[in-house]
Amino acid sequence: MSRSKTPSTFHARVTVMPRRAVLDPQGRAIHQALKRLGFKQVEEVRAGKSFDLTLTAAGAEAAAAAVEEMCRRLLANPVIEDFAVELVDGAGDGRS
Amino acid sequence: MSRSKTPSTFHARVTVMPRRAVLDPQGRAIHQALKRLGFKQVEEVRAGKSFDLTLTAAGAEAAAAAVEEMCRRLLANPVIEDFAVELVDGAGDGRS
Amino acid sequence: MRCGIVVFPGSNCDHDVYHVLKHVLGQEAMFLWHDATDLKDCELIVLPGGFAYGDYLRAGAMAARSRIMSAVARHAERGGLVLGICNGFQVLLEAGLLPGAMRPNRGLRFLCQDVYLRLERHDLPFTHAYRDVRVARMPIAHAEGCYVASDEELDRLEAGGQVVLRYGDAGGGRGDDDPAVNPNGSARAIAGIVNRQGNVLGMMPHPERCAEAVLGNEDGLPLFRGLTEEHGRTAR
Amino acid sequence: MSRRVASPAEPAVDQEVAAEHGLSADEYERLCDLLGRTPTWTELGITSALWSEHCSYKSSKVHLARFPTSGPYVLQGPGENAGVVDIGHGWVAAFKMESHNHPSFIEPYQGAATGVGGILRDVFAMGARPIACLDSLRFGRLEAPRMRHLVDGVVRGIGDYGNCVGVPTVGGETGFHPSYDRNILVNVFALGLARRERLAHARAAGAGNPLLYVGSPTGRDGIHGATMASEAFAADSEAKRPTVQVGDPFTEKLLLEACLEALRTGAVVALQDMGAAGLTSTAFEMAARGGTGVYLNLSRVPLREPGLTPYEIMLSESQERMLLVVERQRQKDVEGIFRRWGLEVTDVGKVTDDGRAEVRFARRKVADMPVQPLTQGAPVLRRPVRVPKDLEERQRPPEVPQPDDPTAALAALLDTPEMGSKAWIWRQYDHTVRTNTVAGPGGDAAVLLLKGTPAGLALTSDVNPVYCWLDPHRGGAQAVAEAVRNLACVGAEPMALSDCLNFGSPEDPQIAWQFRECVEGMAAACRALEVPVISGNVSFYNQTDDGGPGGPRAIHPTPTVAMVGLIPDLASLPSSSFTRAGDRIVLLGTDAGEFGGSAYLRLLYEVEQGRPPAVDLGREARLAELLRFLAFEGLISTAHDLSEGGLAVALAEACFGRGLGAEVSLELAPLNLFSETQGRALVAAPAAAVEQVLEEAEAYGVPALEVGAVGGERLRIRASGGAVDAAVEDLRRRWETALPRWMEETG
Ligand SMILES: Nc1ncnc2c1ncn2[C@@H]1O[C@H](COP(=O)(O)OP(=O)(O)O)[C@@H](O)[C@H]1O
Ligand SMILES: [Mg+2]
Repeated sequence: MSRSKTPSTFHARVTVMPRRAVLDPQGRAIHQALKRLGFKQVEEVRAGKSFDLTLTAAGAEAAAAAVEEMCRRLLANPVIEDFAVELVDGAGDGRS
Repeated sequence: MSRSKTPSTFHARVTVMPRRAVLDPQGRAIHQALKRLGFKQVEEVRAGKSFDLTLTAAGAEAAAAAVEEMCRRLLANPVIEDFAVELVDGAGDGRS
Repeated sequence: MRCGIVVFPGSNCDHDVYHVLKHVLGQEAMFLWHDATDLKDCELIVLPGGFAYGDYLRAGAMAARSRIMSAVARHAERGGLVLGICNGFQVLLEAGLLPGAMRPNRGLRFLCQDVYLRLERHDLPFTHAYRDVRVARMPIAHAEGCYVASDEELDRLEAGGQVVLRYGDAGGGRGDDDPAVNPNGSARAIAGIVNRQGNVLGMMPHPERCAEAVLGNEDGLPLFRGLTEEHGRTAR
Repeated sequence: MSRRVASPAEPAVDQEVAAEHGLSADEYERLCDLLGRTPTWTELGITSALWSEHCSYKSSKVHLARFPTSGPYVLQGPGENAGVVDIGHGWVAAFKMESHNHPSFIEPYQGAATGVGGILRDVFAMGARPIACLDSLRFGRLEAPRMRHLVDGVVRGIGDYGNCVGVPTVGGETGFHPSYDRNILVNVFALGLARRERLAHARAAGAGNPLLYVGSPTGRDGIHGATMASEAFAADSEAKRPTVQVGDPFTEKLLLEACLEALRTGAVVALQDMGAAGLTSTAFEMAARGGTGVYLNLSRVPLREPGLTPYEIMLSESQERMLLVVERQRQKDVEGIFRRWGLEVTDVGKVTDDGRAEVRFARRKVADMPVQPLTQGAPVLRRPVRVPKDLEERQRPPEVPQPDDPTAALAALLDTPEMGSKAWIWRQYDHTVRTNTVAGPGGDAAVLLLKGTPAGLALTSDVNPVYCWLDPHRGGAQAVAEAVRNLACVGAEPMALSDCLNFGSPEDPQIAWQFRECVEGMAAACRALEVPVISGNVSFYNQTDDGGPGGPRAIHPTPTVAMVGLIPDLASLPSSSFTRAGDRIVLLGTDAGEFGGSAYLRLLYEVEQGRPPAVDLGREARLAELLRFLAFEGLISTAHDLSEGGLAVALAEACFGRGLGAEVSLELAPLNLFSETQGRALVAAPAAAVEQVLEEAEAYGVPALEVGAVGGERLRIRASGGAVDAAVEDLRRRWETALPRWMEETG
């Protein structure tokens, strides 16, 4: 009730990674492939997912909280994955 | 020849995203699913991949350059994808 | 004809292609290991279906960078015949031997079903044996078969007659937006393309799975027969 | 006598700790006697795994002994990684079915995927190249919490794994019932082919021969829950938590090719997958079968993460790992093959001749146990049984309402996910890879080509859990009889079966009774229909205590039967759908108006009551023989058995394949179109052959009646006092969309 900010647009990047102890066959295969290509300096590769979300929220905190909730409910599988949420500058589109 | 730094360990995070112009059925499906779960505030979702690499390099710049080369040669498909490389603090493991 | 079938780690239609070439058509068929540098004088190189390297990064991505692919590229450049089926097509795209890329099917699920194909050209070694057949029925079995390329690229392909196979309906009509006709959502319903010189074909459907009467469908047989016959004609 | 040399970091063992590991006081005492001392922590872990229900079959053994296990085709009965039949032409087929129920409920995608991985390894451990899978799935109501997520994940998991390895999933079954709301069932079957002389075994032999560990490194995957219960490990909980098993079908494919290639060298003495209870059961079982011993050096085992204890290494269930015994002189050759396929291979021990399993880690002996007493000597329990309190209530004859409108009743039945087409599922499975699939999913039985021969293999999986719940003896017999019937519809003679017996807790006497009755019903049918059981699996404890008043809720008894048959010649294979307008339709068998447990009562009136249809094994045998004869002689173009939903549903299904209608009339009440009396099938034959079909039926002692003809675009069934009359296309659309409507919701 006390909140009166007008909602604005936010960009969030979610990174979902297999948990440390969980087997990551993708990462392993990619590591091998990089080595075959001559990138011997690589010691480990973990492979995960990345999502860019555009959403409206009352403020940055609310946006981050909402995206974390989305991760818990859908974007990440808590049994085998960890996630991280990062709010990207509201104006930009957060991609290179 | 002139480089004499001892190589050290770096952590890099690579994010690979479908190009704007490219169809992203997965992002769309996730967007729909989020809306069904009640997250009506989401306006767009793009789905991509994320890789965490551990590698040794002579320095941060060399590490970043090597990872960018890996992206060009294997990790991203330039016809449909863009990539971004981010060096994560050398000491930490860069994950939440 | 000497036919080489490339075996990548994770190829799983290699034996099926071998069976058709060797036992159905009586050709000289052999397997070529992914890290070989030499194609053993094979005139036809087949990149078979399957999940090379598990398709773990993108379908075909890691296989496209394996050692044998430089030899395959040289073979193609010299005008040698190359056929990529399903995963093999994905490998050809990733290797840059054919333009464009593959994305996940429009429904985001693996699809194993029969499709109808419009044969858009009959003057290639791959298709001449179809003679006046305009529509063929073949199975598909893939998760990433949605062909994409830029509009300019697509126009170039069409203009150059490089679109060889297109998903269509049973009567040969088009229905590019209809999931029942174009199940993976390919741009312009493209199911198979050839390079400009006409000697490298990539296709998503599996002709080797419908090349024997006992399996209830022989629509794939003319493709292999044409390749081996064509050779017979030109070599003599 | 060896000194007791547990690592000082390991907790001491006493009876209380043993109890936390699930060992009874008796079992603990027995273990101490066998060792002549207190077991070490690692030894306790090993024992609790070997004597667990899953590995020892302690509650089921006495009952399973009733199955016939030999027959003219059987080369290898239960006891190896998979059973084997001789199919002639120099070929043998190895097959087995396994459950992955609990893991699939926790993590549906990985649980189902690793289920496929495990069963494929069981098959290629026999030296057989896997050529087909079946999956038998039981889900709860689609509206139950998480259920669509579970369905989606399980189907994707099975698909992605099998598709990647390149083994077609050619059939299966899918059911939905509230008894599985909290305990879904994922049963996966695999069959492989080998040349007869190349069959492999899992018997460790030849003292001094090295043990090679191949495949993925070991992590803390799926380690015995017992670790968690222990005080000692509570402190650093998160890091040491066992993790969900993740499947790696790519590594599996390499392992498959490398193992088959290694076997061709003749230098492999034995091999086995590291499945349930991991290295423990593999090492002990291989030594037990060979009458030898093993020496294991756990410090050599490749690890995925540092710091695993010997206990964890022995019990890890990390996937895509195999253990090989190879001839010492040819170790290098075999290792070379695995390396060429890009796989790690490590020498982790050797075969010994002292009948003991000696396990070392970091120069310390952590276990030293006699092999035979631990494997063969697992306790055998005779669990008390009791007839369920409410059995009489369950079996009370139900009231069976007449259908107001038979057409509407049929349409409503076909419109349920239970009766509707399962194509949404099997389209996600590659069922044509390997180019052997003559008839894939969608018919009565899948049919596979045996390349280079005129013969074919037929596969089916069947069980009706509602029948089993209402009358487990009948239900068990019915599952076997239906499988035989499904095979007969494609002209196949059954060679053997594998099963997956899914039940609640055997400690509940009412469930132990269900189990015994089901097994006896199956065994009776197996004997009468001459189908031996050559492999299988028991899955108990499929129940959940949600604190409700009735105690834990168990699943319906679900003894899944996967049966394999031989078709001598594929030249005259009948289809399960109508293929030609003008063909005459003949109904084989007679109706007795049986509705107990029927789809009609259950799906239209929510009544699950009464005795299920009787199973007359003599009649089933005659019907199957007749069907095989008709198929072999090429007299029929269509054969489809009558099962759930009765004649009306069978006719509708036969119309759907090619959209051909049928015109049928019978002297039956419309209600009886939905009766599920067993021992029936419908066939279609060209008009010219009908006389002969009827004569042959009479000769085989099977009642037969010509009831109509194939043709048109409508299904018309005229019964006494009512009729079904509907456009095939309308029925087909409902049947086809019933399941996808639930699964592909949008907006
Ligand atoms: N989970 C599944 N996987 C593969 N095929 C399936 C699955 N569920 C059902 N099917 C296929 O659908 C068809 C119908 O199944 P079902 O109704 O159980 O047949 P029936 O009553 O003849 O035993 C069968 O051909 C079966 O193989
Ligand atoms: Mg049937």
